[in-house]
Amino acid sequence: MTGLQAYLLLSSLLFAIGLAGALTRRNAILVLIGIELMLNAANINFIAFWHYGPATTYITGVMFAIFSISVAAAEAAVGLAIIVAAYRHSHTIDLDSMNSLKG
Amino acid sequence: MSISFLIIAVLIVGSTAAAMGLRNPIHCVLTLSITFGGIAALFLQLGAEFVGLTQIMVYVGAVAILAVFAIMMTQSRRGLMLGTFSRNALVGLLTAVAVFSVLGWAVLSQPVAGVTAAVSPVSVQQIGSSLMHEYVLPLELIGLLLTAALIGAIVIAMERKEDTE
Amino acid sequence: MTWIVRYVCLIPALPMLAAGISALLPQRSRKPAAGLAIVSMAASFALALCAFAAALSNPSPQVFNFSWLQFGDQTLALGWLLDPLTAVMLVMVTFVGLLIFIYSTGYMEHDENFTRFFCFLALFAGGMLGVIIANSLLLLFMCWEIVGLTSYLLIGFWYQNPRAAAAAKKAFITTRIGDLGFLIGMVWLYAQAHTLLFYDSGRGALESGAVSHLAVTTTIYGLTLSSAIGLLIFCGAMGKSGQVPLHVWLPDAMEGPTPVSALIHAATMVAAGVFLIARIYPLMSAHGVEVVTPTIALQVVTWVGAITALFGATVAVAQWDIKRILAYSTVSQLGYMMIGLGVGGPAVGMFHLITHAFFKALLFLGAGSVIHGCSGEQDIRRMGGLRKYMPLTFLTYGIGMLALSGFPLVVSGFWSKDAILYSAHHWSVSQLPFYMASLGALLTAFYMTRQVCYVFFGTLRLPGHGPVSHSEPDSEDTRHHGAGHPHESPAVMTAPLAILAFFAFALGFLGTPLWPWFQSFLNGDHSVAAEHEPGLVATMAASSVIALLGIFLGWLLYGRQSIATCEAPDVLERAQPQTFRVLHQAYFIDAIYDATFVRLTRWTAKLADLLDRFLFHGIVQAISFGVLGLAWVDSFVDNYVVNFGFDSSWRSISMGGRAMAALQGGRVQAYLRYIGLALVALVLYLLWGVAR
Amino acid sequence: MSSIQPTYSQLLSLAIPQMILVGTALLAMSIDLLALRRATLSTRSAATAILGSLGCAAAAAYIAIIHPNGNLLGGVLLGNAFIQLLQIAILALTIAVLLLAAGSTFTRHVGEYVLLILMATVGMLFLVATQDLLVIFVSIELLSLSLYTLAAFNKQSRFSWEAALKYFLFGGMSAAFLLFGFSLLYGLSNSTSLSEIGAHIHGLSPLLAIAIVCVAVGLGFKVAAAPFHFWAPDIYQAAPAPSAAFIASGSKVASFIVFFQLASIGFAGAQGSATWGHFVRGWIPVIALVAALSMVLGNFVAIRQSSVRRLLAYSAVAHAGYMLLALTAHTPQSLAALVYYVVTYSAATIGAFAVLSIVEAQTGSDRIGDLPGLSRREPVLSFCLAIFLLSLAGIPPLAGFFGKFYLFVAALQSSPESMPLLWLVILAIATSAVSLYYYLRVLKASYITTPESSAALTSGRVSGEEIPRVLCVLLAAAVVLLGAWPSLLLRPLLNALPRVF
Repeated sequence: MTGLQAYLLLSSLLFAIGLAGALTRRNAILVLIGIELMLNAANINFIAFWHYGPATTYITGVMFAIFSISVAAAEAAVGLAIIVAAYRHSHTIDLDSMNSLKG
Repeated sequence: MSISFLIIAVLIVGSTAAAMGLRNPIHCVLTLSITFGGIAALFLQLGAEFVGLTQIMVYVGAVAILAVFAIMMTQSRRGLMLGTFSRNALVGLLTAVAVFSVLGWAVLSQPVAGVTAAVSPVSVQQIGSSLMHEYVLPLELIGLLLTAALIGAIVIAMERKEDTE
Repeated sequence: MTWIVRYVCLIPALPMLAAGISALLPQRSRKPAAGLAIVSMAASFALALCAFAAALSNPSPQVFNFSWLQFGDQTLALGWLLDPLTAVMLVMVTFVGLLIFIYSTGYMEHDENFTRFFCFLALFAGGMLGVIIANSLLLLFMCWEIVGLTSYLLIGFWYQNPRAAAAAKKAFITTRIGDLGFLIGMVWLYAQAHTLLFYDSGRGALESGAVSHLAVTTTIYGLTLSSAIGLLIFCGAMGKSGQVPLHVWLPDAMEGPTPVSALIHAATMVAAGVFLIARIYPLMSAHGVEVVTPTIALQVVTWVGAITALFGATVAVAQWDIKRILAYSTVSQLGYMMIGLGVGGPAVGMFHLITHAFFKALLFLGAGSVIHGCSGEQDIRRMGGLRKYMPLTFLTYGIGMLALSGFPLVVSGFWSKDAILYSAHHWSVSQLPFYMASLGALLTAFYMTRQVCYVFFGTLRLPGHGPVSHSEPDSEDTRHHGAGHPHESPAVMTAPLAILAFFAFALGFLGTPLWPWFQSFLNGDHSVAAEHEPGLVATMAASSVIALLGIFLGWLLYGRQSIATCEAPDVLERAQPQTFRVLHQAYFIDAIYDATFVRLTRWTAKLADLLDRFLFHGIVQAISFGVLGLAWVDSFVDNYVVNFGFDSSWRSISMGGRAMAALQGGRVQAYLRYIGLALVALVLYLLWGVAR
Repeated sequence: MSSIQPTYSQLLSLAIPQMILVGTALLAMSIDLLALRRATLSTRSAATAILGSLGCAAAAAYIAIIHPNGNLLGGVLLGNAFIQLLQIAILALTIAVLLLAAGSTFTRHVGEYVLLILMATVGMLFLVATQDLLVIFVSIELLSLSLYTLAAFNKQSRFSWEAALKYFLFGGMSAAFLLFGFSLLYGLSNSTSLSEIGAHIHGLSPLLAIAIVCVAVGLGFKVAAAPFHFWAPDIYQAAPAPSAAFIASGSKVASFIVFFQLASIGFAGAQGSATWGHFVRGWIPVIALVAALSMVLGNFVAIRQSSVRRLLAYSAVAHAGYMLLALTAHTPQSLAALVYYVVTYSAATIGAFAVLSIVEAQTGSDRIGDLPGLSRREPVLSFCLAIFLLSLAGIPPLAGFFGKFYLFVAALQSSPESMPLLWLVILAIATSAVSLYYYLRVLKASYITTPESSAALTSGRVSGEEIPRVLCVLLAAAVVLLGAWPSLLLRPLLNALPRVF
């Protein structure tokens, strides 16, 4: 296993744990956090690929990571706003009980 | 593969697993901060100092705090403690395991060696000048995105009497 | 007269315009809507006559094409054409349509949705006429779809009746199955020939260049491309023209108002499939490298037609509903048209199409008149003796029945059916379709006689205050006349009957073997010469015998059964005319001969009766059991295999829909799981065998 | 990204339409907050929406007159005839959505609502004009975040919240997959430019396979292809009508274009083939499978719906399947067919939502069972609805039919000898035959069935619906016009195409 593969494996594991959290938690906030972890996993990929890339003078990977962190923050803000507002309406953020739309 | 990497990796995986598995949401967010810190350390180790610092500022400083606020706001009223895991959580877990096996298999079966050249840490000046040159368009876009997200979040979360009658 | 080619497009445009205007009229403006539809149809008829005259003077296809849009490096052109085929159909559709429009004003008089009815009817006529004039398969398909759409709307016109709603659904879906093949064939043709125009001064898809290219290219199973595409398009024709096994919708479609049945499901729309095959006949009959005289496509057409012809005829024998008998008979006759196309070419098939359109419209309108007169009753067992109450209807219906049965020499149906049988007899592939068609012809005469016996002869069996089984919307009308006697329909309904009856007679003389004007016109050569071909007279004789035998058998069987059930005084006359006549003469004319002749006649009668009962009756009974058994089996197959298969497959589609809708269970994390699972599945699919 | 220094003037010239929109957005919000404080809600929403549409019109006029051309930094931002056309189409659809919003009273934050719609439009305009992963990602997120918020704007409805939350969680996860895929693409090519990535990819490697599937997930979510469609029925049903129409229309145009570019340029080295029985692994069979699943699932589930909006959602899934057919063909002709299809589809969908929003304002329901009487009560509206639905069903001579026809012909002509996509075309035609059935159910309800009560026959006009009414008629006219003269859109499209490929 090369160094790059180790980083990729770590990011895959992080991605999968985030996914597992998003798929299993009832609390909508923790589902959102799981998604944030998945975004972080992608960032690890970017930095690792940049680090092991042919020329580190091209900082594309670094820039992509910076931008994706900003995007993730904005997403978290919007997501938490939606969750809080939904709670104010229905007094729950339990995803299992949110099933009135179906079919 | 260095020892430091191993330590950081174990830290990240352990704290992430805890963040996704603990019962109390507040504890989850606290362990999550450890994860974010670990990832920042990973970035530092790889020579991307600025990204590491951004990571700490944005995730630990903003996202985690926001999440704590949100958890407190959504749990006080009825004192209702949510059941931790949803129905069919096992299926979700198995799905995640399957995704990981596929990803892991792909990573391990492809020999991506990478070039282990001498790493020149990227300087803040370099990043700043790139942001003003090659990356000026994404920068503008991010600005718009943050504006839109800010206004949207405020409108949504704003509580007005006539809105929630 | 070439100006007419440019303005042929007005013929469908006028009814469509009328439909558009009447769609915007309020529901209560009944007279304007009907007037608009009839005037537009009359104008179209006049134009169609002009077009016909133009086609007479110049029988080669005249086209008006225009480039419609640029697509890639190709131009997609649309256009219309005028050739004998178009001209004949135009005149037929506008004329029959006009008559039916007029008839409808009487039939639908009491319907609250009168205006909408005429809107749909005019839209339908426009679509149908569009199919006829189209010089592009694309334009044809567009109009074809409009026709299908309006057919759906009209069958389901009395949507309160759940059977009508179900029938509309069934018609729609069944024809769509056929259209599926049509569309694939069309796209394939476009991909191969790069044009969808039929005639385009040498470059059209039906002209020698493209056809010869398509005919030499072979695809799977040694099928030539032209045959393969032709067969796909034939799927569409099968759906529209009710060929087995896509016929299921046609009998059910009788739930619509009777004028609709007459116009759509007897005269025009169902004929569109036959017309389509006649239109693309050059494609269907294109020879490959090795010359097989009947191409595979035409052989399939013939066999499907033969099966349909026999099938429809046998099923019709076992029906009680007056319109369903006619519906199955339509199925059967469409089969004949297909046989005609397959074995004899467009002229033979189209001739039967035209004559059939007239006499079947006549029969349907006559049936409508009967139903109207009997206050919505459709069961022939509860009719009887109507010829007294509705003499005009009876007369015209009788003519229609003779035409359909192929009564020798005088009616049009005889000549057109004879032409088909003759061609089938000389088909080089097999004699079997000929025998199937002959048997079908026998049965046709048989069941039509049976129906007429039931409806018009005997005593009135209409229950005075019985429940009205059919939900005709004119319930007020029902209350008015329900308790009283059946009544003759108003003149606005009987006049079209009389006109149609005239044509049911007269049209036949356009295509007799002695003077085959129709055939030569359609084939484009003007040598109106009598053809003396071998076996012509023999076939004519055979088909005469078949028709007469059928009528005779029908009379024999159903005359007898009615005696047993009815005690009316004129039963005997109807059942055994010879015996009765003999008795009558003896009784009535001279008492002197009483002692001798009456006794003798009585003995004769008794003998005849005995013979009849034990010998002749036995034979007839055996035949009838055979026929009825066959009919029952067919009916069974139709109801429980074809229909059931259809219904259950529809149900399973619906079930599948429900099962898939169940995926949408409302829990977001289940949805998120599907993303993960899809990722795993797709990646595994991609990596299977790669990562080694 | 290469290190060529960008000239700001070049960037400026290419991004002026977007800037006009941003300026209009801020202006609309500030006018709403400052000048219109005392005005009634309907005045405010009409004023801001019309201001927003004027901004869009100005941006479109700029594009139409100036024809901004250029190529910034090797594909970061492009301008050519094709992109100009797409941008004008997107702006036109946005104007339609804004006019639909002009009559709405579901929120008090009308200025912010218009601002977010315009921000999302800016995201779309960038999305179709770029061939760079980073810009694609950020633009998609700008679009998505605006759409999440727009979907949650109705504060009165609990369903609206639930749908918005589900939409957000689904979208967030798709974005995570998309970003993961992008990171792998970056790793494989060390570049974010699509053409560079295409040049680095030779054959299918395991990581590339994951990247392809992740991209399919992320963009499959945006275009609502099965099995990434689960958010769509809820959003279509519960979101405010303008939001739902916006999500169903303009967003789809942009997403399909970027999907097409990513697949055909970025994955050029790993095409594969979807010939029946001879699948070769690559991105084409993946898209083909998603397309087939979408067609089948969308059409069959739509049969069972009783809410017209949900029905539209499932039919949208089916339409996404048809449009993915154009991706699998990936020829210039199929791109033209795709654009024609998605634009006419969007117009018809916005129209259907416009009709539904008026009907809902009157009756409070969008169920098929509550439609009877519409044709007597609102003859013009129900006629427009008929045109939109028949166009969606692909009935000639409406625009939807020609969209389908071109699409299928283009798919078959991608290689006329072997016709590898014949099975998919046959499936598309077969399932679209099913689709006509459920569209007709809606039409039958509004046209033929008589209502239970006579109350359904009396017109209950609600104030503030004049603009949506006009919009319905305009869109219906557009659908008919584009169907009768497809060259109106096709000729400029085809003229613009050669410069892309």
